[in-house]
Amino acid sequence: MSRTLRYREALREAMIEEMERDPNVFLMGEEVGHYQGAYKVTEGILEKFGEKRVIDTPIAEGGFAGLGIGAAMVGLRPIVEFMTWNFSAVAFDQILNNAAKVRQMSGGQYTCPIVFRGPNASARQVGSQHSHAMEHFYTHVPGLKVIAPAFAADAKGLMKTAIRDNNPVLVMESETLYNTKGEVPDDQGPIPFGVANVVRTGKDVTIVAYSRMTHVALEAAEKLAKLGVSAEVIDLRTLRPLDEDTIVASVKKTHRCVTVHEGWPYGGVGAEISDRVQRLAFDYLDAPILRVASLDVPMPYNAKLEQQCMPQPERVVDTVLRVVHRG
Amino acid sequence: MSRTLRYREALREAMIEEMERDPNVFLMGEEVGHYQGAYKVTEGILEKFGEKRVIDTPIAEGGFAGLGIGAAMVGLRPIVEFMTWNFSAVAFDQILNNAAKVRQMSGGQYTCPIVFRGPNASARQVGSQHSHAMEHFYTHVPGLKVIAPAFAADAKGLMKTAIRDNNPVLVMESETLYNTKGEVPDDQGPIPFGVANVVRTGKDVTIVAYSRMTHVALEAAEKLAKLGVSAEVIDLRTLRPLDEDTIVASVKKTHRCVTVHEGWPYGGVGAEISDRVQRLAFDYLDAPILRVASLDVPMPYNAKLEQQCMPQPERVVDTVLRVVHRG
Amino acid sequence: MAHEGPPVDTDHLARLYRQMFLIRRCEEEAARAYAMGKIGGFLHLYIGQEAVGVGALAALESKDHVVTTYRDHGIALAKGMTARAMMAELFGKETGCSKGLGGSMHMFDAANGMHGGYGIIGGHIPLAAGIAFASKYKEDGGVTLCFFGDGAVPIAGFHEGIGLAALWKLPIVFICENNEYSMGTPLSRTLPTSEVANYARGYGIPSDRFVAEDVLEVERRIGEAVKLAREANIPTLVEVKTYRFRGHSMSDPGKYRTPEEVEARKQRDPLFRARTQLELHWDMARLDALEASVEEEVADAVKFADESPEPTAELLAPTTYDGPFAS
Amino acid sequence: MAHEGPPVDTDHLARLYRQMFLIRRCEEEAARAYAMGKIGGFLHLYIGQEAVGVGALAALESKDHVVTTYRDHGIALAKGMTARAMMAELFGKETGCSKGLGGSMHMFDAANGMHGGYGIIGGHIPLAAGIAFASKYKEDGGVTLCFFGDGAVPIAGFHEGIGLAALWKLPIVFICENNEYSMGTPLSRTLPTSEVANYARGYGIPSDRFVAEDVLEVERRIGEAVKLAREANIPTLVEVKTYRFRGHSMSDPGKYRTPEEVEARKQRDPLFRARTQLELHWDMARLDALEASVEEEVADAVKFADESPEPTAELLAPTTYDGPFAS
Ligand SMILES: Cc1ncc(C[n+]2csc(CCOP(=O)(O)OP(=O)(O)O)c2C)c(N)n1
Ligand SMILES: Cc1ncc(C[n+]2csc(CCOP(=O)(O)OP(=O)(O)O)c2C)c(N)n1
Ligand SMILES: [Mg+2]
Ligand SMILES: [Mg+2]
Repeated sequence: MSRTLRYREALREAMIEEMERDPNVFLMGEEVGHYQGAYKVTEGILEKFGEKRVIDTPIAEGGFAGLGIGAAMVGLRPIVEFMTWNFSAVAFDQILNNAAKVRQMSGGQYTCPIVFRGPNASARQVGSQHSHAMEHFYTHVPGLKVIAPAFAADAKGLMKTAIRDNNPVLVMESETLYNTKGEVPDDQGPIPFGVANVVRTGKDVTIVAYSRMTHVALEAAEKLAKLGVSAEVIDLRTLRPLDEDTIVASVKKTHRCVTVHEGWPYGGVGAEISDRVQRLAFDYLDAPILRVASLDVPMPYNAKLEQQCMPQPERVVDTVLRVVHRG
Repeated sequence: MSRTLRYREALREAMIEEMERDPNVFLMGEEVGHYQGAYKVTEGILEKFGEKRVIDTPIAEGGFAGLGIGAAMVGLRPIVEFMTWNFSAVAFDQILNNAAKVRQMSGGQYTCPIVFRGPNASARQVGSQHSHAMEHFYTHVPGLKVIAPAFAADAKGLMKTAIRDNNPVLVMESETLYNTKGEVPDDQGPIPFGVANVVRTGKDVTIVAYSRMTHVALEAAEKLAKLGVSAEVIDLRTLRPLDEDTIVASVKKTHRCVTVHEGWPYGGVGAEISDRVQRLAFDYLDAPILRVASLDVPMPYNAKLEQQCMPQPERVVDTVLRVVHRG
Repeated sequence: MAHEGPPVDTDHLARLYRQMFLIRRCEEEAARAYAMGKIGGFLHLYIGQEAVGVGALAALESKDHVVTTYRDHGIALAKGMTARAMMAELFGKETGCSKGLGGSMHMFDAANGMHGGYGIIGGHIPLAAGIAFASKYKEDGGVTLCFFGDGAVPIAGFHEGIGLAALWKLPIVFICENNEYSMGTPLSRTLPTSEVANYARGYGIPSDRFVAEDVLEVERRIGEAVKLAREANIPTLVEVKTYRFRGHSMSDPGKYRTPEEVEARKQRDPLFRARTQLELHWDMARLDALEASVEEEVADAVKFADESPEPTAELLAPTTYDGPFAS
Repeated sequence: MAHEGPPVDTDHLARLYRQMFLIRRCEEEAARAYAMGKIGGFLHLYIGQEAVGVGALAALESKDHVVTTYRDHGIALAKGMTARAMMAELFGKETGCSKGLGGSMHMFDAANGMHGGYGIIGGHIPLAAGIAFASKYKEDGGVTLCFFGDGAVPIAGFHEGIGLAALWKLPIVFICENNEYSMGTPLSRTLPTSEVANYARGYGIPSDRFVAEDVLEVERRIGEAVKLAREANIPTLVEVKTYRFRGHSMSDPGKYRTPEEVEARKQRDPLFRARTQLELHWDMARLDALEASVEEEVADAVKFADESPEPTAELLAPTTYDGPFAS
């Protein structure tokens, strides 16, 4: 049995169920409580669990991220919301130097079971300081795990896994996905990290995407089908660990690969996938791996330019056609 | 005519010459003045230019990085020293959101001529919080330029270019290079960004490196020569802009490529080079591009483990042999 | 109600009233345009707080500088930006102050000393210190005003920015626009005490604290701090109590305040108070003419914004870098 | 010199003296080992400041917590870490408290409530607030002491950490070890006023300020703050004036202080003072025996460290992640 849930509701359910399951799980962030969440992901949670476990914070991301890490070191399991991931830039040091490292630099004495979550990447016309795809900074860092669900069921299952994980897990949500609906099994349990989903099978090319870009990739695949190109679409779901097996198996079948993500190209997740695919499927590739990313500029405010900067189905189609028609 | 200079002296000369040339250039950072620099790069500069232009800062990297950006917006040309690049993590937001963006978000009204500089990557046994190769975070960001000289002459010439550039430039130095000596032409002028150097010619494989890893690559090339493998070594010098033409031309000749850098593999500069090379020289590649990076773990303190985590000539040799013997 | 103290310079009061009224009307029209979909992203209105920006900026000379947050339209207009440039920016047009790339949160007008418009809470405060630093360095006698909300007090930038300005004696005035809320959170849940001005004690700088009901009083009080900055390089922390009549941004239903609370504050609208004061000296016809001229200016700005062309993609590269692109 | 106030508990004083002496001797031996190349990286000695850590920790119960900076050996020993575990860590051995992965700056002893040992100035202060938060959440009556240097006062972590603790009334004591210098920079060039304790005013929390000459006085004064924290969840900012007799780290020549200044402070060595006090009550033989037992303990620790095995690479993965590796 399943129900249709919005992506935001799926996330909320996961948090509620895990908070019911474990009294050490608590939630904190700006406006998560009384205001019901800036994007209403945490709606009703304060009423359910009270001010002890649902904590509105002042604007001090470095401070409350660090506070969460300290609490996690001594047995609590914080869920820290960044109102958006953009604001994690002021907490960067805490995530890089404390969350990711305290286990190693203590010789393994501590676990740091903390979840950082919030909407990531572009929203709509929020301009250059509010449109960052921050996963490209964090996937680089050993000690962290990074997930980026595209569908409601995955949002729920992966969030549950994140909360139960004993390591810092960064959950990249998307403002533009919060309202999308999906089927979620009634008994949706934790979904293991590091397992990508083939969300559309095909034989001519592998398109690798995640988060909102999975939907863009699927749309592109529809268009490509009309052009006689059969695209396989992989939804990564988790970025670190990266399920290279699923990607490589697909590329060995299709012989071509295109990656799609928001955020800049240089050293992004797309570059990492290029590196792995050419390394692990070298003899199977019939064309270079191409990536579709945001343009290599800060995000402009103007609506048309913003759309132009972000990956669109058309750009994915064009890129796929380039690798498919290469010979 | 040329002189033998240490890398640190070359950097210092560049700063002194540019400060003499332009009264708007000033230097600030922790211990840069009275203490003569934590690593003595700025030795004697306070005595030469006085406290107005050589400013010891409190420990507040976010604050003084931001202060420098503001000063740059209205006509000054700050050189901001991070005692080490590790500490830039607390100034990450300033670099990402202000330095890199103020020009674009103002519609091009401002330039931001600021240099951020300091030693980067591992020193010796300074542990997990003090051994970051931070370039992998910053090369991702449009609006920034990132350079990483390996030799004294380049250090001088590129630093001069950095100070004259109207954009934020991040200079990645190396504590382990400061004492190394090199020939520096007496009239060493600015060296253009985006031009890599082939520091050793060869025909069997292209090794791409920068900063201290250029020396590791050269050492590996020596060893490889004894094994009958002729390696071409490219010293990138600048990471953003990246001189893909020089890399690609070399790979078209050697048909094989190995990248070497400190810092973690996921989405690092090596991943970016893999992406570009397989894209731009696809038909010329006889083997996958392999990367030699620091191991994917926080840097341990123990000396042997630290060495094991960092790229060593032996690991470069082994990796090259894998691509060369592939067929 | 007779006026106490020195006689009012009626022309001056009229100028300030005109500015306040212009801001009010521009923003009301912006809100309408937003509802019609002509403006996107975030739109944070200054309505209710105009007396702070207008009064404070009246205390400046034209060579002086200002920096503020995302709630920046009023400050921009008060610093001399045209209604056309402001409105066109909101409409995302090329004729906007930031060429349509910045949007509501990033109003810049370099020629008028309006140096932005920033979206990361606290991040602009060190920048402002840097602009003041440049004035002192260049000995040009300039003073910088730095505005921020009560919500910025807990975060790094506030403390690091004020700390450096206090240590280095920079010509700057820090103005906290305490409107009692950061988004939906009242001050009592973000700060441990109710007095922002108290923070000056740690830094050993003077402070001031008052309610912004009378725009002339704001001018006078900020004027004192400006004088200290200009003549003695002494920074001041000024807490100005104010109130926003609208939601935090257009998407905020504002349930955290009762209609009664908002209504009571509207009764003490400083704009209304200034008008009443003016009525004592001016006849209605003259006031009507002044207001009609504002209506005309606003209508013209909206028309101008509406009819202006959109920016094109050619703008993206040259606003990302000055000079050649670095990728 | 007769003792004023309540009669001294001689056994207690002897315990504290023993701890101080143990720290002193351990560090002297560490300095020797450093010169012999058995210890690498940074080594920041606590010599001269022992009375602060020993006195403060004497005010705790064993269930309480402590967090400090990279100058952490003394605090670790005072919190119950064995000299063996401490020395072996410095030697980079697997038997070290952090298995040789952390080194001098990262001393951890979870079982004893010694939660590190951090290298980024200010970064650990929010962490400490998080540990105090957990005590309050779990209602276990625990108190956290958070140590940091005068150099940390200008940076984000200090303000954000104290701000959250003050707002949320956390059971914590913030102890600034004001040794008058941050590296080579005297307080007068890093802080706008000479009193760190003043910062408490902004946060509305109590403060204290005294010179650490008498270890029992330190215990008493910190004890008052601990009581406030434990019984009323009121955090205190305590500024303890102290002095380090050695350079900042082993590589610091310390030219910024005159030999006379250092000598004058050594004359007031709190360790010596404690010994003198003890001499009033104990005969020499007893004191000699106590000191001999320390010498034995130190010699044993050095031998143990020297003979212990080095950690192996197998440790790296499981200390990076709990559970499966994520790459
Ligand atoms: C570092 C950071 N965190 C969070 C946000 C999201 N945010 C935008 S405005 C705001 C409230 C700010 O309140 P205040 O400073 O009082 O200014 P006001 O809106 O009242 O003018 C928040 C939390 C942000 N922009 N930057
Ligand atoms: C964010 C950051 N910036 C710079 C440094 C380099 N650094 C290490 S110790 C130190 C001086 C700290 O002085 P203080 O806080 O007074 O402590 P003390 O050494 O006197 O105990 C500096 C600048 C650092 N570790 N972290
Ligand atoms: Mg506010
Ligand atoms: Mg100190």
